[in-house]
Amino acid sequence: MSEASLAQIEKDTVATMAGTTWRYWLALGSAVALVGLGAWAWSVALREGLGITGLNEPVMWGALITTFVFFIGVSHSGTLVSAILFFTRSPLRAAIGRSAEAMTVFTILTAGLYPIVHIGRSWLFFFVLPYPNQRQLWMNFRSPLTWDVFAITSYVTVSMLFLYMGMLPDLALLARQVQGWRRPLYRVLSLGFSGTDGEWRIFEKAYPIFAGVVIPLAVSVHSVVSWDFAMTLMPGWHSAVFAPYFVAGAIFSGIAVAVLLLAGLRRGYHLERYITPKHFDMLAKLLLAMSLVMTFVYATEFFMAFYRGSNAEMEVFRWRATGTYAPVFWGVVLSNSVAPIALFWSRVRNNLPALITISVLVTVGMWFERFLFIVTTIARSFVSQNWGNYIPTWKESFICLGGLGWFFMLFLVFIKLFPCMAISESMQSQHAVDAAVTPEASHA
Amino acid sequence: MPEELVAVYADPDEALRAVLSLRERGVSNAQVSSPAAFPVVHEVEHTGHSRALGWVALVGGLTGLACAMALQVGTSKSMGLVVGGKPIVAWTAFGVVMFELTMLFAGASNFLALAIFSAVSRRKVARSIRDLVSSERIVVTVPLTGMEPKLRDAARVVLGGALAEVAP
Amino acid sequence: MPRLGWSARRTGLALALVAIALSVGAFEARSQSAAPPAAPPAEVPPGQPGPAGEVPFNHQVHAGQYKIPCLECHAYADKSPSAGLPSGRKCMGCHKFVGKDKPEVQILTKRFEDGTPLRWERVFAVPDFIYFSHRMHVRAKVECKECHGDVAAQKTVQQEKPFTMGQCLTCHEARNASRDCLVCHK
Amino acid sequence: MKVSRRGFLGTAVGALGTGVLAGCSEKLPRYLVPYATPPDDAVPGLARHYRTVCRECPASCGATARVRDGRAVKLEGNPDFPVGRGALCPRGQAAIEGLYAPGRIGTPRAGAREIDWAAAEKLFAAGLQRALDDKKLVVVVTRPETGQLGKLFGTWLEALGQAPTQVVTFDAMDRPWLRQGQERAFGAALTAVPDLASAKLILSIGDDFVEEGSPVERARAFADQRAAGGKSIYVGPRLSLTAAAADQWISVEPGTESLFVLGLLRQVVDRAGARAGLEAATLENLQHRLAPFDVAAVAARSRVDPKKLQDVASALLSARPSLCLGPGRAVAGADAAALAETVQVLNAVLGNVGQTLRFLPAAPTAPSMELAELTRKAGAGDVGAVVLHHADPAGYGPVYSAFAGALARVPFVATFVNELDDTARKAHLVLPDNHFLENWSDVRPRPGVVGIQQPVMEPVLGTRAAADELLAVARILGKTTGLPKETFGEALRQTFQPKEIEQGFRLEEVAAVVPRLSPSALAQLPSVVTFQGPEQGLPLVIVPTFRHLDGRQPRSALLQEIPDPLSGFSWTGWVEVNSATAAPLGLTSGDVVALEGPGGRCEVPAFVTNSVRAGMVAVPVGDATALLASKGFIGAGTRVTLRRTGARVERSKTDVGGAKGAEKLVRTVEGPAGALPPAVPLPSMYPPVEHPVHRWALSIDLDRCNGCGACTAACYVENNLAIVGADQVARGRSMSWLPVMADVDTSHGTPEVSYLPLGCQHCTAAPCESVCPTFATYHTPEGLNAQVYSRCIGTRYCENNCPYGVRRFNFYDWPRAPSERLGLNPDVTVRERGVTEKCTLCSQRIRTAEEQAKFDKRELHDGDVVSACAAACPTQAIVFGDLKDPTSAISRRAADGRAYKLLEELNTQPGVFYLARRRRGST
Repeated sequence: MSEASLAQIEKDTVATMAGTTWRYWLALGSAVALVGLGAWAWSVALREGLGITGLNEPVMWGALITTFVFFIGVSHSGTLVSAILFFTRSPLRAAIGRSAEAMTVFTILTAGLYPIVHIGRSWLFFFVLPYPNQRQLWMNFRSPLTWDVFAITSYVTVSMLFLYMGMLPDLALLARQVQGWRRPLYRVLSLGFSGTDGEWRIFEKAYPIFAGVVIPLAVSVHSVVSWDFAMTLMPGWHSAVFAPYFVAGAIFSGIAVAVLLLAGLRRGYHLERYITPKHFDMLAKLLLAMSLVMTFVYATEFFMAFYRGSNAEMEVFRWRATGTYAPVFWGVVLSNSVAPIALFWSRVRNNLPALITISVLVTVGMWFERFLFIVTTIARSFVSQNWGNYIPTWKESFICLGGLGWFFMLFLVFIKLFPCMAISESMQSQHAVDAAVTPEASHA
Repeated sequence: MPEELVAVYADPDEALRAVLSLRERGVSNAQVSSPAAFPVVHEVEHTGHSRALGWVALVGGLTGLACAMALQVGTSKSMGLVVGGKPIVAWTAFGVVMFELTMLFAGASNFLALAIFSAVSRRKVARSIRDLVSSERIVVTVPLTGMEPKLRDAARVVLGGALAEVAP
Repeated sequence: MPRLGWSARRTGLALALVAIALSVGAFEARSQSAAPPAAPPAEVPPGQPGPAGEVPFNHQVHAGQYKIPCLECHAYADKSPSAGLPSGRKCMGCHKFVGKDKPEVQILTKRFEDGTPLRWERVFAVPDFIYFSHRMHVRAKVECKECHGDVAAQKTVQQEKPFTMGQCLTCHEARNASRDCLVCHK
Repeated sequence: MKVSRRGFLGTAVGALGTGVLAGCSEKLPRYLVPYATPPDDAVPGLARHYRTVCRECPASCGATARVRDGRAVKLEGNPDFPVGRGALCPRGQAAIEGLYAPGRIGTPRAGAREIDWAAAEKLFAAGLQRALDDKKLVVVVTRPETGQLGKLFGTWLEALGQAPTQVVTFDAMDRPWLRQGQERAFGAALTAVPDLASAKLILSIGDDFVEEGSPVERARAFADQRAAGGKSIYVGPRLSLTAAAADQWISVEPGTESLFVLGLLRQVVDRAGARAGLEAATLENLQHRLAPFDVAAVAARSRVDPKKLQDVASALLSARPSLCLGPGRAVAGADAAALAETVQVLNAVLGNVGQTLRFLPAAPTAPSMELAELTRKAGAGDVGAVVLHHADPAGYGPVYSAFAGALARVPFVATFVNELDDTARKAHLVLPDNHFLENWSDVRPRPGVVGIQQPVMEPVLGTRAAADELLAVARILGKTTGLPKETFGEALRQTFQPKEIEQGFRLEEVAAVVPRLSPSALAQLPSVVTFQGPEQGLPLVIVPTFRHLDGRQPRSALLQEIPDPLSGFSWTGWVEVNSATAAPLGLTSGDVVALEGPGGRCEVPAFVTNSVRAGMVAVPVGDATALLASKGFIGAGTRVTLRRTGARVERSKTDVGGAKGAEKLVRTVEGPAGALPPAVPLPSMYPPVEHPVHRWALSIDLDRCNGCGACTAACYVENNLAIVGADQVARGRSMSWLPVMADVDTSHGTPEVSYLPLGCQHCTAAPCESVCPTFATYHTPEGLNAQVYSRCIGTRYCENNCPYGVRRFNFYDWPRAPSERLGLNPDVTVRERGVTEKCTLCSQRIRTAEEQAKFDKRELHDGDVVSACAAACPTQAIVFGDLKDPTSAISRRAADGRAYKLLEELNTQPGVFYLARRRRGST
């Protein structure tokens, strides 16, 4: 990376926004197509009712909620990782922070759709928002779903600001570099930021504070989502381990997705110079660590079920491992606990294709892991006369895929409009590196 | 239009050296505009509200907390329905939203503070000069108005070759 | 799978969801029409003068000029949940003698002799999921006009106050009547 | 009282008007339609109640119809009427659904062509005229009509110049062998009135009296008998509802029941014959007849454990008075009469006659014609016209195919029906009769009891009363001698006092008789092998079901929707195969098998279970595919072969509580006096919830519940529950608010089945409430767990957090035919798609009662509010009431030692509590 001059950095980054290859259009096109598919499936659900899903009594939550939890999970690592790297003053942050934050924002924006899609009367979803009304009736603040509403809206707002804040210097820079319609856009968005020493002082003071706000928020949000389940009294849900378990799972899946996105960007925009094996190595280690945590959590769950000795709970876990969904369960174990072990070897960590394969496994694995614990519990709760089963329908899975398309669509549009790497930050760290190699440059 | 010296450097380190030597010669009011937070920006003496930022965030956070409490207690009492055998005002349950809003308001206020304070602080530098800044142009300005001649000369010498003409 | 009807309104709303999210306040008003039972008949939007049914019945004359008390014709309001409309026979009670020359009355007479009942346009409506008992409100000394407006002054009756939950609640609060949901929601 | 006062509008504007007055459809109608001339005492918006009689089966229980704005919306029992005593079985509950069924026809049909009534009458008259001209017979075939209508048929035939005896009573469910048995045993035609309640021990020889005969009455009496500490033994091949409710189920090899009974009788005669107070001759005759049936012989031939035989004998001898019933359909072989006689002899020897088994002189029945005779005559071409009245022999498969064939040779066949049945499809003239809720009639369920069936509303469709049509056609033919001048209804009404009509019945004094056992009893012993037919194949037993009786048409969609608690099947019949029998065939529950036998062939899903004896199969009569076979075989034992077809029928719910790791919902106590350990109140973080005025609650006595499902059906009708259809039920989307769960306990050898109606538990600390983000569900000050539909956005979070799994979700806007809308209960809204619903404890009934009490300026008394399920329950297992009222029936129950709450350890503090089932072990 040392050969990149400051100007080079700027040039390369701007390049990612300038040239639009057919590959980009293909990607965007397919993303939009997926969105269309999802939208159609949802319109059917709206016209006919949720009967088009595989849901039934007792399994009232299925693929849609799974997708919601999954995307919330993915969202987490982005902001979290970026903030943590910031506090550890890691030189790696400059290259990957931006896209990680963007990933966060867009995954939440995706996740946020699913509760609305999932409820029986989507057109009344605003009943859960706090607004003055003639009914004198607001929402129930004892309900974890209400907590969700607040947690997620706060988190998405703060994440957006975090992303935006970090982008201010770049916007200012771009506003002076680019021509055409973008120029006024960036000028307005940059809020007049122009890099005077005074602004830099304020910026460098404000940013840490913000990062400090983001981290606990990120942790809280997934804890809250976990409480959607932990606060019930259902066997297999009602458990104190859920909050940390969800946060860990969130970071786990988030990192996997981050790896995939970065690999994509690196390939697509020839950013090999900036997104280096060192980054992937770091992420791989993190992935491995999280995988170990998850494995531990799985083990804990089963142990607790056995240790607590509640009939219903033991049954849930017995069935999870041996019942209808046993193949899914063991598949999940394979992808989330076994596969990542390979990352102990640096040769695997530094072998991008291998890392990507594992990340894909983990991403898919985490979706099914959410699916498992949601479905197995309600399909197998206290009253055996009510035990049931659940298989998603095609339309249902289309809606889930639609979400994937929605996320990629937003992300692709973003990298077209905004720098996917922090320019000014890269320059700064680049300069720091140069200073380190030529000590006489910066004298006492 | 106050008279001032404007020097442009391609390399952050040169800018840094210039600023340092200016200071050696007693010229302490130099200002730097830079595309990134290079060390040089920390070397010019600085007066600003940056210290207030923390307090703003704190106050913001507390406001959020207060709003959350008011909202939850107020709305829960408005109809006063018993659910799950829990009390109408259930603080344990309200804790979550209180936390979320605290964080939200803290973050938001911090961001606003950033925007406003920077706007205030950047007034000292003319837009024409700020527009020069780019990855290869780090601008060092020394306002000359009200400066004794000795220092003016010193400044001229230091900035020497890097001096640029800025159209008023 | 059951036969299912397409509801343009709902789909419209659904597709507009994103826009809605931005203007919840505005959407809140729509919520009334979002829940089908709540929708008053499209033909008679609240606030519009109600059409007169088959016979252009004039409340101004009956209730205003001749001061006929409401309960005279809406005879069940004090003994049943539903107030009821005057039967053909009830109308004929007077119109056997009164205003026989008027064309409306002649229609009325004709229909009564055929034994086919008259059709009245609905002006006031509460949603299907709401239980409203006239007799309990009459018993609680709630004046008819408090909800139905000053009918005696209207040629053709029209809904002056909207029948919204807010209206009910404010009155229930003022009179310190129960605000338990199940009192009205069935 | 004039019928017209129940009319509310001309039928022309009827549909329009009713939509208005009910306001029950989602869309509010544009127009309001008042009466042209109001009935003198009808107040719109207030319910009226009319006493009448349920005609869904020959039992004829008393009924009370609730009528809102001119439309019957609910049918309940008549507490004063001796038959039924205030309860109604599922069929009775579903009667309302039949009244508004889309399948009903409103206009007469000539063949497939719809014609108006004038044309129909002309056609009818012509048909009869031709028969008379040709000097051919005119015959009436009717369902059992024990009242004046039955007589009218005779008079009508007489007026036509025919013999009044040309009336055939057709009842596929009739059990003639019981009458014949009595006659043989006592040498006189008698009507038996068993008094189950006061019997210390009931021995049922395959008699499913809970399902058949007079179900409501018997079920109630049986429950009372159990409650009083009485014991019961059921001898039969299958664990029927009756068997499940009994204390002991003895399953002997099909066909050897007679041996068992004879062996038993021998024991009893040997040990107590002398003290039985029989004439010497009679006793001697018995001893002589029974000589071959000593324990050893019987045991050897029937492979019954001799010990068991002796035990039952001792039990019978020690518990006096006892009561022996049967044989029922399940064990009724070729000569069921002989077996019935044996059972009666057993009763006589045990001294039950006059004690628990009272006899009345048989009701004087007008001389009539047998179906066989009609078949013969029709076949011979002597019959010119047949008038069927709610009789559908052709629909009963092979057994009656001969008659169906003969009927085809009759030149003119007219039939009175509500919906098209198989016979009607072949008839020349179909005349739509009024539904029994629209008709005048009277019934005599047994001597001394006259039920008055009065119309409770104007006909929904353009139907007319069958009797009036007969009169009309007689007038056209000018042959009216002896026939009433006015309508049949008018004539009938005049024979009763207004007071009697008000109360819905008249009682007449009938002296009971105490018959002596005839000296020549047991002249003909029951043969032992009752199953004729090819030796290969499995004995088939056809058993009646509470829901579908003999499966007669029209079958109620509602009753088909409700799954059978034990087998889990709905919308289809099934064949019960013992697991031992199923194993070699590789059958599992749900596999469709082809049943083939002399009676016919049909394909039904198999239910692999140990509630039916190995080496045989049982088909509950009833629905759809099973119908053909089952009806065909009624009463006639036969053998069938089983073959897998490869097809499958899925059931949504399959577990019956036996599953390992499942929480046990049904708790039991040992012995009549047993009690549960007292529940310890669990600690809570929160202060207890106060209920200032009332705390509505429900209690269900599992010792009384026999799983009949009347509560479920009543709930469907009262609360406008949607019928979602076979496919959706299989997907687990049934909307039932109060499904009856089965719980099979096999830990004591023979399976012990308990039934448990599981609805919303109305918890004080309800898990569903706190998780709802919109306050759509909350706890009312009166203790209800309320669901506010208009506030529900359908997150279904509540359903996930309900440990009892009782909340239902509207996956679609369930379709309803326009006529069905008329039957909706106006006090309950129709839930739209996307909304969660569940049991409301009939909050509409509470609201109405409270309003009435307030309006009348009085306190609410215990019994003012009764939930639909509690009102329906034949055995009074369900009691509804206010726990805040210490004197209320439910408060007394709450104090019972058997009271417990489901999943108590979760501390949800339910408002619904159960009384544990009593185990009495074996005799």
